[in-house]
Amino acid sequence: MAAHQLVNDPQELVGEALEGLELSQRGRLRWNRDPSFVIRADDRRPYKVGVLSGGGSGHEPLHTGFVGYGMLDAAVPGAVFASPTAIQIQAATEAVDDGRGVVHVVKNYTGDVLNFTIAAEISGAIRIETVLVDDDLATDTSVEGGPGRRGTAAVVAVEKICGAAAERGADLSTVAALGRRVAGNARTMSLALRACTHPGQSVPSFDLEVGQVEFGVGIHGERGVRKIPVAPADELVAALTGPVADDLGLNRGDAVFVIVNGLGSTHQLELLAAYRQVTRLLDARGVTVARQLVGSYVTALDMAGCSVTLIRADEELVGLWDDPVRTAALTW
Amino acid sequence: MAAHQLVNDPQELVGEALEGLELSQRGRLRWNRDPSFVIRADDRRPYKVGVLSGGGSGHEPLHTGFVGYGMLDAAVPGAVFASPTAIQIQAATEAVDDGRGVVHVVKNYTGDVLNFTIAAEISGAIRIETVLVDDDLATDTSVEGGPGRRGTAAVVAVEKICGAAAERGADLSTVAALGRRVAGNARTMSLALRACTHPGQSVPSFDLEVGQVEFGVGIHGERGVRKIPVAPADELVAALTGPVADDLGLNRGDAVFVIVNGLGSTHQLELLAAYRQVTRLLDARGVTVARQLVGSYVTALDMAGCSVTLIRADEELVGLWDDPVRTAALTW
Amino acid sequence: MNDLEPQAVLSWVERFITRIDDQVQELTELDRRSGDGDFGTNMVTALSRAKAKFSPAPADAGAPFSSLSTAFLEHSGGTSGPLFGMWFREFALAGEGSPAFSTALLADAARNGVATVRRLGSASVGDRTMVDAMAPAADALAEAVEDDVPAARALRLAAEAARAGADSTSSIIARRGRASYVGEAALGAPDPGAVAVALFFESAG
Amino acid sequence: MNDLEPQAVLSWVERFITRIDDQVQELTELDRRSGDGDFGTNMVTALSRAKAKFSPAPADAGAPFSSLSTAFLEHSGGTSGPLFGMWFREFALAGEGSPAFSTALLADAARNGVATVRRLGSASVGDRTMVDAMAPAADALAEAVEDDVPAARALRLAAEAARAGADSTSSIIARRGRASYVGEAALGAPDPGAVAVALFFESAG
Ligand SMILES: Nc1ncnc2c1ncn2[C@@H]1O[C@H](COP(=O)(O)OP(=O)(O)O)[C@@H](O)[C@H]1O
Ligand SMILES: Nc1ncnc2c1ncn2[C@@H]1O[C@H](COP(=O)(O)OP(=O)(O)O)[C@@H](O)[C@H]1O
Ligand SMILES: [Mg+2]
Ligand SMILES: [Mg+2]
Ligand SMILES: [Mg+2]
Ligand SMILES: [Mg+2]
Repeated sequence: MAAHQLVNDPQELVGEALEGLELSQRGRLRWNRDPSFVIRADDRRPYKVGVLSGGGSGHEPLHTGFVGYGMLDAAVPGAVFASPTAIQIQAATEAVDDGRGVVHVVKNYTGDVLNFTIAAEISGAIRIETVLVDDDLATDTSVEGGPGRRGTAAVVAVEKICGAAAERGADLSTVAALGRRVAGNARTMSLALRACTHPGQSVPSFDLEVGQVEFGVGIHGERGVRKIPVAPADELVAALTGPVADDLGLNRGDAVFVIVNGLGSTHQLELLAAYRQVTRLLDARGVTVARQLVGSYVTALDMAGCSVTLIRADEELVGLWDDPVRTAALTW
Repeated sequence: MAAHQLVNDPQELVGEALEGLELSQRGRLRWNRDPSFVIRADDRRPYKVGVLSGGGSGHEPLHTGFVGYGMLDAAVPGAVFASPTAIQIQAATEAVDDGRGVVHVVKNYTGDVLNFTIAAEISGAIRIETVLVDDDLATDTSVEGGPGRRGTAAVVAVEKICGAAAERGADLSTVAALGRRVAGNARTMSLALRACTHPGQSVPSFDLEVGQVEFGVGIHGERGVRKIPVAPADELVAALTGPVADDLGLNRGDAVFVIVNGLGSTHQLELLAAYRQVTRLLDARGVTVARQLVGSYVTALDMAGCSVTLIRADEELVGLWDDPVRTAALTW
Repeated sequence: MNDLEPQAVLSWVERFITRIDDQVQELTELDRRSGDGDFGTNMVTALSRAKAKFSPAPADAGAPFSSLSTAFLEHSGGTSGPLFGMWFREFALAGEGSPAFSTALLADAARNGVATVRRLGSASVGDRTMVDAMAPAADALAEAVEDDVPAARALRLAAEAARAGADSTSSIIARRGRASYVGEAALGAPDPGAVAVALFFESAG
Repeated sequence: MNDLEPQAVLSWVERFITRIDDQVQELTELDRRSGDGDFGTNMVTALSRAKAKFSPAPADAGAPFSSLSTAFLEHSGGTSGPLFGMWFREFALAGEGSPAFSTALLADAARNGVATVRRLGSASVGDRTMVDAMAPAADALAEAVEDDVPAARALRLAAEAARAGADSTSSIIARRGRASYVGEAALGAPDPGAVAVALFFESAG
């Protein structure tokens, strides 16, 4: 039996959680069992562009927790850390299409890209635009023909902005263009203080020696790009924020959205203290915070650690960010 | 340096987090630094009953995350797992009093009770009603003159209901009576799958052998009432839910509020799957779920584990539950 | 006229499933050498689902492939699942509405199939993937159309070409897929995806 | 007339702070035997804050106690902090607006003080707490009022009573506070809170 986990058969965990989600969001969400996807059950404005996302499970509240008014119309969950299938995505796409087309928000992973691409191809008459989210600076290796940067926490902002635009009645290409603007102006860097443990396993996905931090991790329990010594939080947060701000080429007077994201078991106290440090670092660069999210939005099971995401903000995007949203995990 | 933690000086963690909270909730919350309390900075309806709570830190989002429209007017944070001082509570009480009096929502711990009592005594002319929350069935030892049951996750419901009633304009004794009705009809049972680690420490607050679950824990990293063998989640959830339902004397046709609460690092997938099992167990008893919360609302730092809270619901309480709320951690 | 009628197509696909079932260990072992060892399971899971979907009296020549395609797309275990799903989809589309597969229809299917897989996987011949068996098989079928070879014999030529292509992967250092992580360590054994493609064509007759 | 004027009260309180500072190790050790070992630190932290608050020219006899009370209530480390805060608050209230502490005012303060602590802590005499020193001191002061004893001498009588009460806790098995968890293990050493109360009265002269 697995350590420190509340699981039955690990294979059943995702299905049981989706059942629990539906039960806990009665009247707001519906779980389509086969093929599996989660879809809005509220009074959805008719004839709007559909906004759909999905990916492996284990990142909750992403994506299912963001289904609702002003954000996603449906989310397609795969098994833990595994892409959903093309048939799931196709079925969800059909379910949310009103004839104005559907935006696919896809985190850049080979499996996700493959299955979303196939789903788009086999969805025939439905007009689909894909927004690829690839914010993870740790994977910015510029290898010719390589898989490119991974998609991580910035996906929340992409979903929020696309959802708001679709809710306002924007057309397919406008919604997609806004999503791409967010994704293209987003960079993230993450670190792990303890690896995650897969459901049913009793040991973490990797070992970290005492006094070591895994720098540049993704959200699937894989190792990062290098180990660095444990340091006071403010130093670690600076090590995340600096490269992100540099890569975006932020200048005095620029404004950003900030996401300080917990990877699973890092406490809200720590995330809030980390956010304070991010604001100080940005202050020192003359960069202002337009809006922010501080919490565990894109998790890697129970990994301890956090990520810092910066996204170049402009007036239009801030307006869309401020539009109302009503989902299980994000409401204003 | 502490393992898997993002901390600077552990003594500074709470203050840094409060600074981060204020920064991340600009225009909604204000952190009064000395004496320390967090207070609504939005346009608060004048001449309403004040609703105030507080307690040790390390339980976030409780209580600071529940300050805002429809819930708390202010929250008073102590050091990690330590009561706030009477002076802090008195200052916050004065800050939220409009002349219609203030309800103190107090979790039943010796230090909290002592300091809230003293604060009430030294607050002179302000009318104060105290609602004691003592839902933890694990401590229901009926020892004559003992400290009584601990207060745990039910406090969220008490704060929500009192906040809604106060927002509606109810008077002091009505708001307090509603809070007492919720608290009196609430029971909770909790289990830990891994102990929590105090800020700056490198080892958990207690050891759990592989294959053991600590049953009947509180929210301060203390051991529970007994160890039980690890079992499939559905069995563990049944072991929590059964005694709670029995103690409340729930009968066929009764309705309850359900809170499935994560203690820190238990993943939302697990909590949702646990909630599904709670609904099954209640179904089998003919008890209906009126409303529910599934998430990490009252944490014990990074403890792995969860609690199940049931609260007898009635039409009036459901109406108040449904009233709008806008706080950092709860919004609808 | 010895074009493949729906019933014959169904038998072909059923023989393919049996061959894969028989060789699941070997395929898994191949993926263990060059990948993560789940190829055999991924195949068998999809194929067992396909079996449940077959109509005993297929409506057209493409119908059995349609069930096969959907089963792979529904399962999607690993990279091979969606790629095989889209490959077989081209066979389903080629046979859609037709009473039988001619050599020309088979050549269309194989050409479109390998094009789709190459596009989706961004893999070329020589990258040590299933494409290394799919491409020569498609070429063989295209030649068979030129030479007016009947369908059954054309498929035997395709099988020989696919097998040769699969064998050739034993001496390729991978540039795509998981095998690219292990480099030279995979040398000496063929790519499991390519072997599965050879088994598919070999099951035709 | 040898009532205690504000300056004398301030000196008393300052001597008390010095005594506690000197004995922090012993008090900590006592709390280690029967509690969690933080009593000494809790006291010193509150008292060092009090020092910063003292006005060199207190406005009335109660003023130094008011600073003391606020320091304890602001700090609240552990159970003793708020209880001492409320105890000293009664001394502050008794002396409020008065030019000096008479025996009667001291007796009022001590009576109200112990009543407040008993109410807040739900502790009775014999429970092995600070109350075991506070109560006999209050009784001694009440008797001193009856006997028309002047303030300075009344405080010496109170100190003797408090010390005797503190000593008596050595043979009590605790029923309140953390010491109740350790039971007999604490026997043979006095309760640190009670000792601090004795030190307070002993610092008067
Ligand atoms: N980019 C690609 N294009 C075409 N085929 C590929 C590609 N990557 C892998 N493959 C094929 O997939 C096979 C492995 O499939 P499988 O084990 O199911 O996937 P995974 O590598 O995700 O575990 C390989 O043997 C190879 O033939
Ligand atoms: N219920 C009570 N009523 C009165 N005094 C108490 C009570 N509980 C504890 N005390 C006093 O508090 C002292 C311990 O104080 P301290 O070490 O600061 O608190 P804690 O036990 O919370 O660590 C004890 O020596 C005792 O005199
Ligand atoms: Mg594989
Ligand atoms: Mg695989
Ligand atoms: Mg102590
Ligand atoms: Mg203590």
